[in-house]
Amino acid sequence: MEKLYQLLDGCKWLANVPDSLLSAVAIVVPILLIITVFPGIFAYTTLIERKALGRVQNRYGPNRVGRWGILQPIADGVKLLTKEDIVPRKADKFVHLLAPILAVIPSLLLFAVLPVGPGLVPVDLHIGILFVFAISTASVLALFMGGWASRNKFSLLGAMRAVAQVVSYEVPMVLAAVAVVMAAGTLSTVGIVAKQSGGFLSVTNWFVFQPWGFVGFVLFTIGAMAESARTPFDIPEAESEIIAGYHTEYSGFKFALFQLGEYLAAIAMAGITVTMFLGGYNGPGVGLKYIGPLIGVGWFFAKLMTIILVIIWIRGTWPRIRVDQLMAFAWKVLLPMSILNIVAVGLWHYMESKLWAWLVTAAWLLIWAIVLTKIGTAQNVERRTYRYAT
Amino acid sequence: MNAAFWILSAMSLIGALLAISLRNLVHCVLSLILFFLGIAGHYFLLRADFLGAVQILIYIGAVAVLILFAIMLTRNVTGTEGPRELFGLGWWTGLGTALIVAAVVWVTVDSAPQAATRSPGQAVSSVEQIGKSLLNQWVVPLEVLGVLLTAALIGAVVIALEEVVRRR
Amino acid sequence: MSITLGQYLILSGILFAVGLCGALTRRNAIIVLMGIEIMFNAGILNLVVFWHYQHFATLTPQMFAIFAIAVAAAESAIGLALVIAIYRHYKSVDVDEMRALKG
Amino acid sequence: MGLLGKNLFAGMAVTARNFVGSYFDGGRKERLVTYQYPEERMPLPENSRTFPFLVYDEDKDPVGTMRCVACKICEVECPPQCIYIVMDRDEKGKPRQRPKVFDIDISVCMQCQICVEVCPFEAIKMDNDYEKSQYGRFDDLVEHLPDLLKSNDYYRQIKPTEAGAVDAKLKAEKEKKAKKAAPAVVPKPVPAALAPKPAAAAAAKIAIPDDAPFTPEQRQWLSGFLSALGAGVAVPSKSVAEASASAPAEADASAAASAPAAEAPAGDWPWHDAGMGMQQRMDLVKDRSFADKLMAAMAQTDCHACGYDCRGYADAIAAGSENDLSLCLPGEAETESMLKKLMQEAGKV
Repeated sequence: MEKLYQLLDGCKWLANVPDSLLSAVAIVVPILLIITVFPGIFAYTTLIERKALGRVQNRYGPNRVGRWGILQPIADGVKLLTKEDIVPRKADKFVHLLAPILAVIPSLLLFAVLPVGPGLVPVDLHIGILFVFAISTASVLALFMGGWASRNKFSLLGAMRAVAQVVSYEVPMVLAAVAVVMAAGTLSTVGIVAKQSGGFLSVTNWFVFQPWGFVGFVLFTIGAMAESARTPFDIPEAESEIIAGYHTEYSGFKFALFQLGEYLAAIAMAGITVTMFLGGYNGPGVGLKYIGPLIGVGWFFAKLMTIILVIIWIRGTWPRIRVDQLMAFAWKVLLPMSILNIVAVGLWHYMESKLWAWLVTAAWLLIWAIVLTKIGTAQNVERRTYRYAT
Repeated sequence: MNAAFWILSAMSLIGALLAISLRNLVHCVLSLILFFLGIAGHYFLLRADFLGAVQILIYIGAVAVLILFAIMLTRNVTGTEGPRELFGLGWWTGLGTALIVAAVVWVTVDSAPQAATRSPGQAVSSVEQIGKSLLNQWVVPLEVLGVLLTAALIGAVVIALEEVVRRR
Repeated sequence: MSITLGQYLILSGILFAVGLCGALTRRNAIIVLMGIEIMFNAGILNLVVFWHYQHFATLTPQMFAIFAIAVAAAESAIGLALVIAIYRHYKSVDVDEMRALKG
Repeated sequence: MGLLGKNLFAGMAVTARNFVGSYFDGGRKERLVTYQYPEERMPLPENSRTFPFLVYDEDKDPVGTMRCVACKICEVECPPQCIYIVMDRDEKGKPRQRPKVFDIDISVCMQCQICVEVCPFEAIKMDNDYEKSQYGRFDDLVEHLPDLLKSNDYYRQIKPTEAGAVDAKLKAEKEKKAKKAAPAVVPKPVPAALAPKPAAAAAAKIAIPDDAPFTPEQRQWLSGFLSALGAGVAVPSKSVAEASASAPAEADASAAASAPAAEAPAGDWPWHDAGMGMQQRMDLVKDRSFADKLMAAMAQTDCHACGYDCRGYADAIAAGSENDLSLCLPGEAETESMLKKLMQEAGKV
């Protein structure tokens, strides 16, 4: 916003415009961009997801509305808008209404610190990453309120599962981000991306090519998927077990809001992963004179879409894991791994020759990875023995 | 600047008042969250961004959810209370003391010499400095805090699960 | 007329009073805990206000506030665990009924 | 514990191959299984069936060349009773061998094909057109005669083998009937509209072996059903089950060949013509035997609804072994009242 403000301030023919209006415009334009671009991406991610899942299962995705189903998101939107909004009689009216709104607000706030291109960041907080985690914990409340307000046992169960899952995957995610913050030296997202620029074709400096960076990337993506209840971790809305989890009793626009909130959180977390590990807008050609920033924006969205496609691909393949395995995996494998990852970053930071540092941290992490996966998953994945009520 | 102050203080005051007066427990927690948001807003207003983010992270993210879980585990799940047992036996004593405290605060603040307005100068509150000072001058309290938190963690678990273990 | 120190102090004073009133009058142990939380926050707000108006050059008030927040969070966790244990024993969270000290 | 290891990524490879394959495999049909419904249809197997339709032979006069003679067997046999037939009568009240009203309620019809099996005239066949949805639930879903009439070529087009067999059978019967009728006196010129209606297969009355464990009433129904099936070699030794089990078409051919009925040549009964009115027939038999009078009262369609052919039913009533006079369905009340009148005159009742 500051950059846009200076830009507006600088150009001459805007000189006589009062200063407060300029700053107002400098604030409103990024907000408008966030509100239009990212929900647009959300709409077309749902379409891409349905088509990709279809193709994986040997059938066409939606291709009735528009040329290749292009207008399907609009059709869904209109359908959800016109659907009747049923509120259960015993439901807690106020909280029932508030929950979807609270689901969307944090997701949209997350985009405030996402550096889309060089200098194109809505607001450059110097506590960027901390702000991201503070906001994403707030989305937990929306889940709970949704489940609680609809006064239905299944949705309450779904809400409890969702809250437990999100809270327990929050810890490894934060620690994985701590590793990046230690390496980058600053909490601000712009600083982190700046740290990853340079190098051959401005690619080699990405954190994901460091051993601790790769482990951090894997941990963070798993945490992000678990937090937005996607892929193997979609226990909260597991159709087979508890209908649709906490948004069972929602229909019409409130349901659309819940979906919007969930998907936007997933996209935002993918964006944060891109910023922290895949070098934000860095990519070959970012340094060019005039079209550099444009290419930067292109790189950012390209990486964002690849991560979203990988998440969809995983959704089409992997089975859903049980709740207790889910919890055990988080506390027994991810958490120790992320702490060890922080130790690895420390080692890497203080060793002079970067090659040696690379090798030592890689070895360190590899050993621990094998040890942990052996211990961590050994117990909890074997078949559960059912003791019938004696 | 002023408008933000008044809005945020109104928000936190309403949040606090509702938190202690509503009948439905869950609504109480929601207004408590509103109160925490108001306080976080104040921290941002006072240029203490790190504290604001920490406040949101810890209070709204963890403590509020903790209280919600506590409500789930103790009351009948609907969370509403009858009017009869809303206020305790000696509720008027509590109100009296609260009023006395408010009066004392009010008097002291008014009689004190008009405190300086916002003093100029660059506030020292960037995250980097906080991090450095935490691990330089404040490293001992930090470690003590770590020990305290783990003790609290284990203590809470032991207390809550005490009963279940013995019953089997 | 920017905000003066006094106005902030009055605000945190009132918040403290509200928290105290909640803690003292309400019967439900959880609301008492909430009252205590409100008092904690009022106190920490005071810290930050004094840092902002008088000691902005140093970091000690902020440090103090961070540690206070951490302790408050730990305290509320222990408090809620106690409430759950008492609930299991008394089958109610009503503060007036918790008279007997016998465990 | 294959799950958490290499197999996770093997699974990913499979889905990736599937995904890519669906685009670049030249879209081979077996890869993507969906039929885009309105544009492309799933090819139906030949003997798939939806709702019945009535077959007619020549396009120029569908109602005239309709095979159905309104003998109402299908109406009676239809389990959910969803067929309603009213016989067409010309101005003098003489029954014309065609339905005036033939309704099928396709919301009731359970597509069981029993009507096709019991129809002795191959008049009703099963269609495979499933796009019959309507807006109304009640009267829109009742198909009337014009909707039901479809040409034989359509039938041959949707069910080639079955239509071929039916055409062959009909041609065979026509030749047999023509061969038998040729030596006798040339039958009275039958109005062209009715001429091509093939007479019923003159299958003999099916004699059910005496030792078969049926009550008389069951025996009577069963023989009616069997003869309606057009099946059954009336050899007493072969058991009933085996007789009815053989396919109707094949058995029917053998039945036609070895029909032992000592049947008087058709020419000997000038009244045995469904086109004649009741009064006309009665004038012809005024001086004939009691059995002939009874036979003349029949509807002359040999449709076996009564369990016999017209001659057999008349002989049974005359011999007294059959005392139910209302079995002649095509004849309806007219035949029944005539039979009662004849019985009273003869003092048999």
